[in-house]
Amino acid sequence: MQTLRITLCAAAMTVAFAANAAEVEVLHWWTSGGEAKAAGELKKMLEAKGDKWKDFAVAGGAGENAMTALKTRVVSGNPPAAAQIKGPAIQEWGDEGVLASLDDVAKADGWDKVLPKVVIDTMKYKGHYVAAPVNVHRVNWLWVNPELLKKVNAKAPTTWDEFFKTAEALQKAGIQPVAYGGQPWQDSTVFETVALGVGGVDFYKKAFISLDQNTLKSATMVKVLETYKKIKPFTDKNAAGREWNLATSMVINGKAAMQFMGDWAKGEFLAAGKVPGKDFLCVAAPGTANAYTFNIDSFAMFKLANKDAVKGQNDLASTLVSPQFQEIFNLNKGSIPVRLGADMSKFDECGKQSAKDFAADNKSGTLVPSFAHGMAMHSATQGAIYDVVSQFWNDDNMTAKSAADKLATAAKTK
Amino acid sequence: MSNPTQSAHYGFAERWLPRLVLAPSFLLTIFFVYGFIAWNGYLSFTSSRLLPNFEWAGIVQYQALFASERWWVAVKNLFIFGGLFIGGAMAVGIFLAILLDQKIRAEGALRTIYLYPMALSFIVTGTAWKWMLNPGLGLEKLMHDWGFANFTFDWLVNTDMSIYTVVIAAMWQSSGFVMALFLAGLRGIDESIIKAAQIDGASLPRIYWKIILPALRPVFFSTLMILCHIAIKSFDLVMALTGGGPGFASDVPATFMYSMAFTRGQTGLGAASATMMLMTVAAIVVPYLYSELRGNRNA
Amino acid sequence: MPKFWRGALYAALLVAALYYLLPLYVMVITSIKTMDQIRAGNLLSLPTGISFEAWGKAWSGACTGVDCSGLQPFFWNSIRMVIPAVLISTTLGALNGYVLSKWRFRGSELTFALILFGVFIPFQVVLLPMAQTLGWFGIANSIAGLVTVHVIYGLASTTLFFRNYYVSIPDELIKAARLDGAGFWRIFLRIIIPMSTPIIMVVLIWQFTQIWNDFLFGVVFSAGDSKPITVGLNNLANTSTSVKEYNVDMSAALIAALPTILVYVFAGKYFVRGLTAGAVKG
Amino acid sequence: MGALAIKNVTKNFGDTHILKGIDIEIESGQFLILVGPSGCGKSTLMNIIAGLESPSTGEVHIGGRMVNNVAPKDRDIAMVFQSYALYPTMNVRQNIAFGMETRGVPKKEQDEIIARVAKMLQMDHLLDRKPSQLSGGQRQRVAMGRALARDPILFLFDEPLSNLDAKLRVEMRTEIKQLHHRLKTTIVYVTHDQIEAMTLGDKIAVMKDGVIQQFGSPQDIYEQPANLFVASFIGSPSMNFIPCHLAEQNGALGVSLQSEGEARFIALPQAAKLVGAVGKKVILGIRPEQFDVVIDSGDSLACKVHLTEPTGPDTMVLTQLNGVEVCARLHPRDAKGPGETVRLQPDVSKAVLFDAETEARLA
Repeated sequence: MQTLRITLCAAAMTVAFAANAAEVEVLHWWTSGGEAKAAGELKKMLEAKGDKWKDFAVAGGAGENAMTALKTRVVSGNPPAAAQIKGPAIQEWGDEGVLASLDDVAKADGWDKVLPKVVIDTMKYKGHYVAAPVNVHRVNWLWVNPELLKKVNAKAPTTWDEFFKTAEALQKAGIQPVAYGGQPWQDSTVFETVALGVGGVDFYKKAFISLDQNTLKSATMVKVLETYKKIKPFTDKNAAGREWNLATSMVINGKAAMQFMGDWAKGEFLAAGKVPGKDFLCVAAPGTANAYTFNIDSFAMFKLANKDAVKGQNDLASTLVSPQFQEIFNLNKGSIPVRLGADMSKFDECGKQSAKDFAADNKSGTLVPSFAHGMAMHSATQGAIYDVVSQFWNDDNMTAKSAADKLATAAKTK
Repeated sequence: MSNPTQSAHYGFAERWLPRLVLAPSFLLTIFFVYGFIAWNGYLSFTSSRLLPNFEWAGIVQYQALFASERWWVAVKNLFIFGGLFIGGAMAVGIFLAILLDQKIRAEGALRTIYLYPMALSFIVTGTAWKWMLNPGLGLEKLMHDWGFANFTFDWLVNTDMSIYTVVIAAMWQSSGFVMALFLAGLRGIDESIIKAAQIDGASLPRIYWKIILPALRPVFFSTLMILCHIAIKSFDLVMALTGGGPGFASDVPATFMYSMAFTRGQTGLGAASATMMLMTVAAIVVPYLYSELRGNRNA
Repeated sequence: MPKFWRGALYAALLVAALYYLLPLYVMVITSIKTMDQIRAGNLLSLPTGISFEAWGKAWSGACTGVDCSGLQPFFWNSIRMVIPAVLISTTLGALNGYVLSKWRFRGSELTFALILFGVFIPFQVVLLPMAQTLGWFGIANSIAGLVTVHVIYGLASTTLFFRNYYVSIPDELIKAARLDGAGFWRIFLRIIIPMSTPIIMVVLIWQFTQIWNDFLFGVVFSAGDSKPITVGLNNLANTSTSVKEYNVDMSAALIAALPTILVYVFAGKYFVRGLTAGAVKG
Repeated sequence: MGALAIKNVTKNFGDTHILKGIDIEIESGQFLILVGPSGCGKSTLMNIIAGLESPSTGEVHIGGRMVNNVAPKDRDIAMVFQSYALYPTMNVRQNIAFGMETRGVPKKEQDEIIARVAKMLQMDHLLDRKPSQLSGGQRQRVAMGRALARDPILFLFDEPLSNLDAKLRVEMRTEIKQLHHRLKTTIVYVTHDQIEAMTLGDKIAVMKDGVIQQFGSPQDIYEQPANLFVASFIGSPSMNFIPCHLAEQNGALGVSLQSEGEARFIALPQAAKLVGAVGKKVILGIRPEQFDVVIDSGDSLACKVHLTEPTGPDTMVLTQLNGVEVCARLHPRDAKGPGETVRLQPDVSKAVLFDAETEARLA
C-alpha cells in the first residue's frame, strides 16, 4: 500500500514537468533489422493518428538495460507511456500499481471477441486490460538451410535421433551443423525447445508452469538435459555471447545448417531476400510438431498524469490491436497476428503454418507459454533457471543429474 | 609548530563562512551517500521485488543471497580478479615507471601512450577487446592465419578462464595510471639519496628495491586504494567484455547486484548484495581513512 | 649503462607501447576498412584503401531502433552534460579543499572523512533512491538530472584532490594574507586559485574523463532525448542487423572516445605534472 | 600603557596547555625577543599577538588598545614569516601592494610607498620578479618590505632568518638592527637562536614549556640568569655547570672544586644570600670566559687539557672539574695542547649558584 502511495505521490509530481501534448514515449528493445522495421511501421501508423512517437529504444542484453531504465523511470515517477512488457511480468508491474487501464479501448474495439483466451488472460491484471498484445511468436522452430542438408542427403529432422544423425553427417562433411548464440536467453530458448520435444507437453507444463519439484528432478529432466548438452559439440567455439541474429545469418549465408530459434528469425531471412520453403525451411523443432511454445509481445501502458498523453496511449493500444497494424507488423516481424481469424493470405508458408498450429494447439491444449521469453514464470524464477541452464551448457564438468537438482532449487526462487 | 589556522573570536563571517561553504557538500553527502546507504540497507530487509517496497521481511534476502551459488561465484571472481588485477597493474605500472625514469628519449610520447587507456570508457574499448579475444575473429584467428594452426586462445568463451580476460583488459586500462602515479613519486625523491647509495656501491636494481620503492610507501598505499576501489566497483568492464558470461562464470558482485535488482525483479536481494559490497569496501577503506586522517593530524 | 642494457630498456618500453596501442590500432584500422576488407583480412591487416564511409555512418546515419541519426545527438548531449558537471564539481571541490585544509574547524576532519568515504561506495547502491529523488526534484531523465548526479558523486574525488594539494601550501601564506587584510574569499580568489593551476588541470581532466565515460548513470538516469554518448554507443554496437558492421561499430567507438583521447594527448603532461605537484601526496 | 602588553595569556588545545599564563609589557620603540627551544610556545604567542589565534584566557593590548576581539588586519601590525610567505603567483611589487590594495590605499600612494620601501631595502631591481626568481636573502628582503609598507605600530618577526645561510644571517641581522634604529618602531621577534636574541633585543623573554623563564635586558639575562635553563640556553659556548656542596670554611661560604686529585675551597662573594643553603647540593655556574690562566696561586687548580678548539681570537680549552666537562675561553697564547696541564683560576665574582633541586638561582 505504501508503495502505491509513494508512486501516486510521485505521479502527481510529474504534472509539473509533463511532456508535450500527445507525445507517446515508447520503450522497446526492437533494434535488430526486422524488428526495427516493424517498429517503424508502428510509428508511421501512430503518427497518422496525430500523435507523436517518441522513441526510447535501449539495446543490449535482451532488454536488460531497457528494464533498468524502465525501473528507474517508474521509481522517479516519470514512466514512459508504454513499455514492452509481457507475460507474468505484466502481473508483477500490475502488483506495483503503476499500470493504466485500457478497458475503454478494449471495449470500443471489442478485444474480448477478437483475441484468444490465452492472450486475454495475459493482458489482464485483476480483470482489467493493462496491456495491448502485438503478436504471437512461436518459439519451437528449427530453421534449416536446405542446400546444406542436401549435401549429406538429409531431410529436416523431425525426431531427436534424426537430428543428431543429421548433425553428425553434416559435421563429417565439414559443415557446421548448428548455429548457436551463447547468451542466457538463447541457451534457455533451445533448452525449453528440447524439453518440449523430449518430455512432451505435460512434462513441460509441470516443470515450467507448476514448477513441480519432482518433475524438475525426474529422470525425464535428466534426459532432457543430456539431450540438450549433446547439441553442444555441433556448435562452434565462438558462440559465446553471439547475438541471435548473427547466428541466423550463419544459416542464411550457408555457414551453418540449422538454428533453434523463435520465428523472429524469419524476419532476418526475409530481410536478406530469402524465400521460405526454397532458400530456407521452417520446421517445428524435433518432437514438437504437435505443440506450440508461444511468446506474446505486448505493450503495457503506464499511468500518466497528462491527459493528452492518455489519449496517445489509447491511440497506441487501439493501433496495436487493429487488423491493419497486426498484418503489416507481423509480416515484418515474422510472427503471426494475435487476432483470431486474421487474414493470413499475405503471409508466407511459415506464417500460415504457425497460425494453423496456433489455432489447433489452442483447441487441443498443447499451447504452452515459453519460459525463456518470460511467459511462464516470474522474472526472478526465470532468471534463476537461466543461470542453471547456462551454467550447465558452459560447464563441461557438470552432470545432468546435478543440473536437474539445481533446476529444482532454482525453481523455488521467489 | 604548525597549528591549523584557527578562527579567532572576532569576525562572524570568518568564523561561519568556512562552515557555510562546506555545508552544501556536507549535506549532499549526508543525504546522497549515507541516506542512500541507509535506504539501501533498509531495502535489504524488505521483500522488495520489481520495485522497492517497505514491508519488513527480516533477513530472508541475506539467507537467499548466501544460498545463491551465483553470488559465491561472483565473490570468488572478485577475489581472483581483484588479486590478479591489483598485483598485475601494480607490478606493470611500477616496472614501467622505473624504466621511464631512466632518462628516456621520447618519454612524453611513451607516457601518453601508456596513460591513454585510462581516458577510454570500457564501453568503448570493450568492443575492441571483445573482438580481439574472440577465438573466431581475433588473436586465435590471426595466429591461424599466420600458420600456427594449433594456437588456441579461447579464454573469453571458456567458463574457467573468462574472468582472466577481464584481468587482462583491466590491467591494460589501469596500469598506465599506476605508472603515472609512481613516476610522479619517483620524480619527488631526493636525488642525493640515490647518489649516496651509488657511492655505497649499490647496484641500480638494489637501489630501487631497497631505497627508492620503500620511500614511495605513501604512493603505494594511495595507488592500492585506487585499484581496490576500481576492482570492487568494476562494472562496465565486465558488462562490456563478457556480460558476466559465459553463463555467469565471470560475474562479479557489481554485475550480480545489477542483474538481480534491475533485470530480475529481485530488488531486495540486490540490495542485500549491495550491502555486502559496501561492507567489504568499508572493511578496507575505513581503517585506511582512519590512519590517514590521524596521520595528518600528527604531521 | 652498457649499450646492451640501454637497448633492452628501449625494447621493453616499445613492447609495452605496442600492448597499449594494439586495441587502438585495431579500432582505427577497422574503422577505415570496408566490410569486404574486414572479411578478407584479419584484425591486424592493413586496409587496401582508406574509407571514411563508416565514420560518416556512425556519426549521422547508423540506426538504433527506428531512430537513424547516428551518434551525433548523443554526442551533443554528452557535451551539454559534461561541461556544467565538470565545472560545478571542480568549483565545489576547490572550495571544500580550501576549507578543509586552511580553515579547519571542530568537526572539519570528520566531515572530510565522511565526504571521502563517498569515493568508495558502489554506485549500484544509489541507483533506485537516486531515481526517486530526481523524480521529486522534477529533473528525472533530463540532462540536468545527470549533471546533478555526476556533481554529487564527483564531489568526493574533487575534494580529495584539492584538499591534498592545498595541504602542501604553507599555512603562513594564509596568515600573511590575513594580516594583509584579506578575508576568506579574497584569499581564495587572489592567493589560492592562482596557485592551483596544476591541480585544477588534474581535476578537470579527471572529472572530464570520468563523466564522459560513465555508462551506468547514463543508462539509468537518461531517457530518449537525454542519452549520453556511451549509452548511444552501446545501443549502436548492440543493435545488430544481420550483418555486424564492425567498421561502423569501431568508428562509433572512436567518435565516443575522441574527446577524452584528445584531452589526454594534449593535456596529459599537465595531468602527470599535477600529480607530481602533490595530488598523490600521502 | 606601552606599545604591547600581554596579560596572563593562556592557550589550551584540549588538554594540552601550550601557554600557561604569559605576562609581558614593552614600551614603544622597544625590540622584544621571544626566545626558547622549539615547542616552547613562542610561535603560538606570536600568533596570538597577531590575532591569528585567540588566547584561551587573558588579554592582548596593542598601542594601549585591547585587541582580543580585533581582527589581525585591524591590529595595525605587520609580520615577517620564517618561510617569508610570499605570494608565489604575484611579483614583488604585487606582493607588497596586496595589503594596501585590500585596505583601499589609492594607487598613487601605493606606488610611492613601494618606491620608498624598495629604496630603503635596496631592491628596486627586484620589483618585477616572481618570488621563485629570487634568492633566499632577496625573499627575506621582500618579506620585510611588505611589512614595512604597512607602516604599523608593531612589527612581528617570526624566526625570519632561520632559513638563511650563516653569512647572510649575520648580514641581515645587522640590517634589521639598523632598520630598527632608523624607524624606531616596536618589534616583537621570535627566534630560537640565542645570538640573535642577544644582539638584537632590548628586552628578551626566555620561554620554556609555555612559561616565561625570565624577562629582562640581554645583559640581565646573560649575567643574572633566573635559573639553570636560562643560563644554559643563553651564551655560546654554554655556561659550565659544576655540581658541588655549599660549605662554610673559616667564616666564609664557598664551594670546593677538585681537579687531578687537588682540591681548593673557593669562597663566594654573595654570602649573605646563601646562609640558609649551607650543606645543600648546589650547582656552580661559570661562563667559559670567567677562567684565567695563572702561574701559581692559592685559588687556582691544575687542570689537564683534553681538547682545544681554536676559534681565532680565543681558544676553547676543555678540561674537567668535579668530574664534569668544563670549557674555558682562553687567549691563544695561554692555551696548552691536549695532555698538558694548565692552571686555571675561576673568577667567582660573576659566577652564579643554583639550587641543584629546584634549579633556581641562589645567588
